[in-house]
Amino acid sequence: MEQIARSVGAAYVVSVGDRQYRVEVQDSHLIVDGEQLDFELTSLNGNGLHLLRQGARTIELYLRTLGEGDWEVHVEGRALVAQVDVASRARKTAGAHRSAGDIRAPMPGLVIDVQVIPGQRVEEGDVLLVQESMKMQMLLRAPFGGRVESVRVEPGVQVDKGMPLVQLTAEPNGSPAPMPVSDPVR
Amino acid sequence: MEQIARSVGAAYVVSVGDRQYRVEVQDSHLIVDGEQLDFELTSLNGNGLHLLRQGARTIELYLRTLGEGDWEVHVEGRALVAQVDVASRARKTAGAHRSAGDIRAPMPGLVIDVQVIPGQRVEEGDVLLVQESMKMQMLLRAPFGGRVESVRVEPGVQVDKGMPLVQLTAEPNGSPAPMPVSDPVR
Amino acid sequence: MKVLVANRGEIAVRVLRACRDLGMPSVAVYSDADCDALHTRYADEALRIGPAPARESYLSIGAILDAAKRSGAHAIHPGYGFLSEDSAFAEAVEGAGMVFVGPRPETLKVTGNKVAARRVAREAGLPVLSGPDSPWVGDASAITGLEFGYPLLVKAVSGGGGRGIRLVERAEDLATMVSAARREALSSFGDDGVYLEPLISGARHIEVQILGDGMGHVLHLGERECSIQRRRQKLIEEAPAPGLSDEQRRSLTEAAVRFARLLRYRSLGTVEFLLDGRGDFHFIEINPRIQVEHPVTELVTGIDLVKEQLRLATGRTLSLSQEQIELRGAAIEARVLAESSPDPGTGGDFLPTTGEITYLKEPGGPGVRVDSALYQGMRITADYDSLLAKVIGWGASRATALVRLRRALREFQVGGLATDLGYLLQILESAAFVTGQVNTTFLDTYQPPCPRPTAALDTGIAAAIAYLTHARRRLPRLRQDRPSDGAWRAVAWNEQMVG
Amino acid sequence: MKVLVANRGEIAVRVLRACRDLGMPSVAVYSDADCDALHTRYADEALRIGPAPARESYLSIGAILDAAKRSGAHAIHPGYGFLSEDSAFAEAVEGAGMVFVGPRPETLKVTGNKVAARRVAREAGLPVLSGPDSPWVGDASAITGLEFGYPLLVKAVSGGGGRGIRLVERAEDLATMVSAARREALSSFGDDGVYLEPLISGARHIEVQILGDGMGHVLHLGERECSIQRRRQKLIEEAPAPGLSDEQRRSLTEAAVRFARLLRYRSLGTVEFLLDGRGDFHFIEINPRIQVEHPVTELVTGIDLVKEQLRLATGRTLSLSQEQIELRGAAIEARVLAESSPDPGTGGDFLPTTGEITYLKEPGGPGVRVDSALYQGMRITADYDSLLAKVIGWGASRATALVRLRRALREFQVGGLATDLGYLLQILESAAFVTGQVNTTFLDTYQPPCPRPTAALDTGIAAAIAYLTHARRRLPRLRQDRPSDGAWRAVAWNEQMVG
Repeated sequence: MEQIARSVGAAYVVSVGDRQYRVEVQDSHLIVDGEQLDFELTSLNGNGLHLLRQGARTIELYLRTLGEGDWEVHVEGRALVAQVDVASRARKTAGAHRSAGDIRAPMPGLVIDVQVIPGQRVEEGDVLLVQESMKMQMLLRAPFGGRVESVRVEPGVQVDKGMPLVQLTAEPNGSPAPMPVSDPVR
Repeated sequence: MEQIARSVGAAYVVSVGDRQYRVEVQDSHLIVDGEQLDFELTSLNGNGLHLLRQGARTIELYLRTLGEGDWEVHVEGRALVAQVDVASRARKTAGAHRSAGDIRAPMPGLVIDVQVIPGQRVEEGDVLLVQESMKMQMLLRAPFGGRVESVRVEPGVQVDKGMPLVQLTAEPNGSPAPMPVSDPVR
Repeated sequence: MKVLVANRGEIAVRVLRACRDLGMPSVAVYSDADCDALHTRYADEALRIGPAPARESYLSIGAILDAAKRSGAHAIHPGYGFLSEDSAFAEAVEGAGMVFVGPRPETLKVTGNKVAARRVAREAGLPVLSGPDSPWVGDASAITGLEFGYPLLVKAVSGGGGRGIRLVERAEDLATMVSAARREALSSFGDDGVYLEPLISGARHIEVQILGDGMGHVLHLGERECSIQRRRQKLIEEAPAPGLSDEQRRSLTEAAVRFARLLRYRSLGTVEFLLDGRGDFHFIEINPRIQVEHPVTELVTGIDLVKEQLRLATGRTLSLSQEQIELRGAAIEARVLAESSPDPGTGGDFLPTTGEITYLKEPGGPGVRVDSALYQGMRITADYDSLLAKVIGWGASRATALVRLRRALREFQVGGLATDLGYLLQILESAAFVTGQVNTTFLDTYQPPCPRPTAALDTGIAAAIAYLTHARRRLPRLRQDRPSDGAWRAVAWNEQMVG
Repeated sequence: MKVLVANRGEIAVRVLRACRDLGMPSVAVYSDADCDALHTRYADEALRIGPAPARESYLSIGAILDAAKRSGAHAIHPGYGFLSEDSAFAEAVEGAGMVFVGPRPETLKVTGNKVAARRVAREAGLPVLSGPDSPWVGDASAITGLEFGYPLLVKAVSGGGGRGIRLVERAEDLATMVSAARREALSSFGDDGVYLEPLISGARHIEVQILGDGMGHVLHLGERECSIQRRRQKLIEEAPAPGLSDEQRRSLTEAAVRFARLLRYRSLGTVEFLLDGRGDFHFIEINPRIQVEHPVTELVTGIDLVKEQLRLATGRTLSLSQEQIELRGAAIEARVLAESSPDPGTGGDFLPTTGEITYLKEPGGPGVRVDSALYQGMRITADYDSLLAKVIGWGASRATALVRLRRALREFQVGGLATDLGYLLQILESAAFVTGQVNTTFLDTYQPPCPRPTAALDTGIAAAIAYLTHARRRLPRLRQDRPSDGAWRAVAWNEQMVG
């Protein structure tokens, strides 16, 4: 506590839902978007449960770092992932590190069918592969028309969420979109 | 695991309830009282919950070190404190570190009344002081007749379990007993 | 009677709890993915039956029978899913001289074949949806002569649990959907037979819980409504079904009993119906096992359904008569799933999530029941289904059951992976659910309101995260300050962290 | 109606849950010892009322009224204990224009004075134990003219919750016990008045739950048995009382209603009786508040007693008639206390324990209710009473309620301090309890069997402790291996620890 009190202040940008907040930590004060906050935070155990006190309101907050500035937050029955960055650094926009044509696994699970081969042309909405997780099968569709550059998995492979599965290159008659489209098999 | 496997074996004496076991840890084997044990232990989280597997039996075991070789154990609705020591060292007998005449707090709480003064003679069973904890009052009685050497607390003082409260010296007509006698006020 | 539970997760724990209550010795089985699972500790014995894939463990008749023989079990309770509806399994269990806790194998042959079940239902005089009484073997491109048009459902003949079902809205999608249904059916049930059924849009899913002694005596334990479904999977269930007239309720339960009596049904079962917009019922299928949603019936009837199953399996007769079954109040169950919720903050889109449960606090208090197999430190993998826990609210009225369930879901804390808790709350707060005006396609078009917590709360969250990030950067030593056993001392940490 | 809950622990959470269910805004108050307590987060607002000692916080009328005014509360629910039976508090609350959720102040003047209550009971025609109808003011050495002999009880005139009571077996102990009772009464209730009562040995404690509208309408919600007591503190309670005849039950509940009607009783109350060996009842006292053991009545009647209190406090009439109150099944409650059990392994001797809850897993499943305010990381201090949680088992029969309660207590994991869980299980397994053959002095002579787990289990415990000790000595680096947030990764640790 002493150490915090004497430390040089720092500023952070935190994204919660679709809003951004600039938080300055100075001595033991917290200034959010220019206004000093009535704020007290207590860690109740080593497992992420915190109490946030603002005036007469005491809120149970589950907070856990996911690394790289991402935080898992559970509050009042709602779960979200918030991002924090040091204010001086520009926050990467979400998904910017994904190259436009990388179709990634939307969930962890097993690849049970691959319906394209390298070099093949696909239309927007064509099924690329079928993935299964927790007994649910999902079709992974092309987010735009183009050519299959490479296929990085084969049926029977276990994949993690976000793992690149297929690389697509947009072709003139299809416009590239940054996120793949997935839907449950109906 | 590697490190354990290569480590030199060691032997421990563990007291559980009123029984003592000699446990040798050699490579990855455990030998209890000369017999090798079918044994697997898994820590489920950082909070003391373990799984103990012996053959087809899987038992939930809560284990927490209390320091100085004492372990808190909860198993199948039963709670106990077990003691472990390296086999080469002799285990101190329970209570041996208490000098015979030290009357210690049997529970944490508040001293609400002191009924003796230094120099006073007391009979076995005389009330020395009254302690309150969790709204319950307890009389602390002399475990033997003798003379009050010193009184280390006064009313209104918060004490921890085991804290010395009164020092008694046994006198000829009373025989010293190592443990104080306490009973709920009726 | 020593009982082996051939299942995992919450239903295994549920059955093992009943064994404990009855003083019956119990045996759990587990795959490598479940070696630390709660059900393994909950049983008197636990035996490994194979690697993580269900086909090599929980779906392996050989592995399970072998475990049963090794442990000396007298009976096998199959739970739901896995082998619970498999007549070959039931036959193998009985062939090995053990009791199968469920219907007779010949009954399972009927119930497991949806087309055969429809024939029996017609015979018992139940209203059955139009459609052929035999599997559809045609090629998708050659479809002709359907008595009904689109939209229609492709359903697995051996299906169950909402799997192997596909909705076809246009003729040109039929081929894709048939092959998708066949593929899923083969992978889930080992049989790629399918049949077609008209889609009744706007229908409610109502089911009747029945209990038979195998000698023609059948009781019903009232009905449940399970219209809140996503991807044909039930998400929220309740008893009794709101808004039914006494006449509807009587004809429905009588139909279910008539059907089960014709089968000389043994053990517990559920007869499922659709209630269409005109108030007419249509038989869908019968589920010959304990259901995920059985607790709502237990709470309104006061009857322990698993105990009744085990009682009947020991050869006893029904312990109750129909007159003794009285309903009290209402109960609503919500399924807590390892699935992301549609929250703009998470970018969630109902996808399965995996992870380690780093913190857990299950709800309690009046009118709340929790059935789960969760524990802090548990790893949730993609190997099995996404059901984490069931929370059930009971109240003297439906309104009370509802507020208690909502309260309980708000109390439920699962750290380490995304769940559908927020989504469940949104549904339970929707005007349609509150007034009981829902049907099986409700969730297809339901747009949950964008959660808008107060700006003050989001400000607090932002401040908390900035503060912890700051503390981590300034106080790296904290990482070594934690004792190596027991909880991280809140005392020391609090002193450092209180702003 | 905005409700301030002037209490802490499980009962504060219980009342706050009812407020949530009813959609009533709520305010918690807390002492410094409770600044992180569960009840502070469970309310919409939480206000500090003083330092840890109850006299300066939960017993401070001024501090609580001030918090109520600051928060704009319309009503105050006092819970049990603390100020719940204090007529001066009720008067102050009403004087400040707020609603006191409980009986009228003038009723509390009668119920709070045990001697006055005895006079009213006699007037209502209830059988009352012999003894003077006014406080005993005599000097202990000058006692004469008692209508009864020893053993006798010294009881605080303003007592409650089992405190301020002393058993006197011999005349020569009277002086000590009177002064002990006076001291505890003064410290607990601010009044050192005592009276004497004959001890009925071998009696059962039976009490009747009543509910009145303040206008002379009084309902009863059946009886409870609370004979399992240690140091005059109830430990295990159940509803209904086993083995009562219909005639006994009727005369008992009628007496309770008659008594409450004479007082034009408002809100919830409990009329307590002793049932002696001859089957005769004797009035003891009336508790004008919610009881610790109220869940057993809630489970058998299906009625939410706190909700009824809050309903009546909003000025509504009773929502029920006596005919609508039906009992279903049986419920048994066990109090989980921060108290060492008499286990040779712990050297425990029923002394209060304190510590931090390093691990917590509360039980669940069918027929189990848990009311608690516990959380992992909570510090249990010596400031307040030792009640940690209540576990209640419900079943269609007493036998089922009992097996479920036992199962739940076995599932309950509290790490970090000793509790009475083992002792509770021993009592619940005793032949006397199982057959309902207990009385209020049962525990005075009950010798729990020495727990004798299988030698195999003790061997396993010994091996586990040796193994962990060994690992700690050889692998000091483990201490730094834990991530600084979230759980200690079981994965890494498991790899190192699996033998």
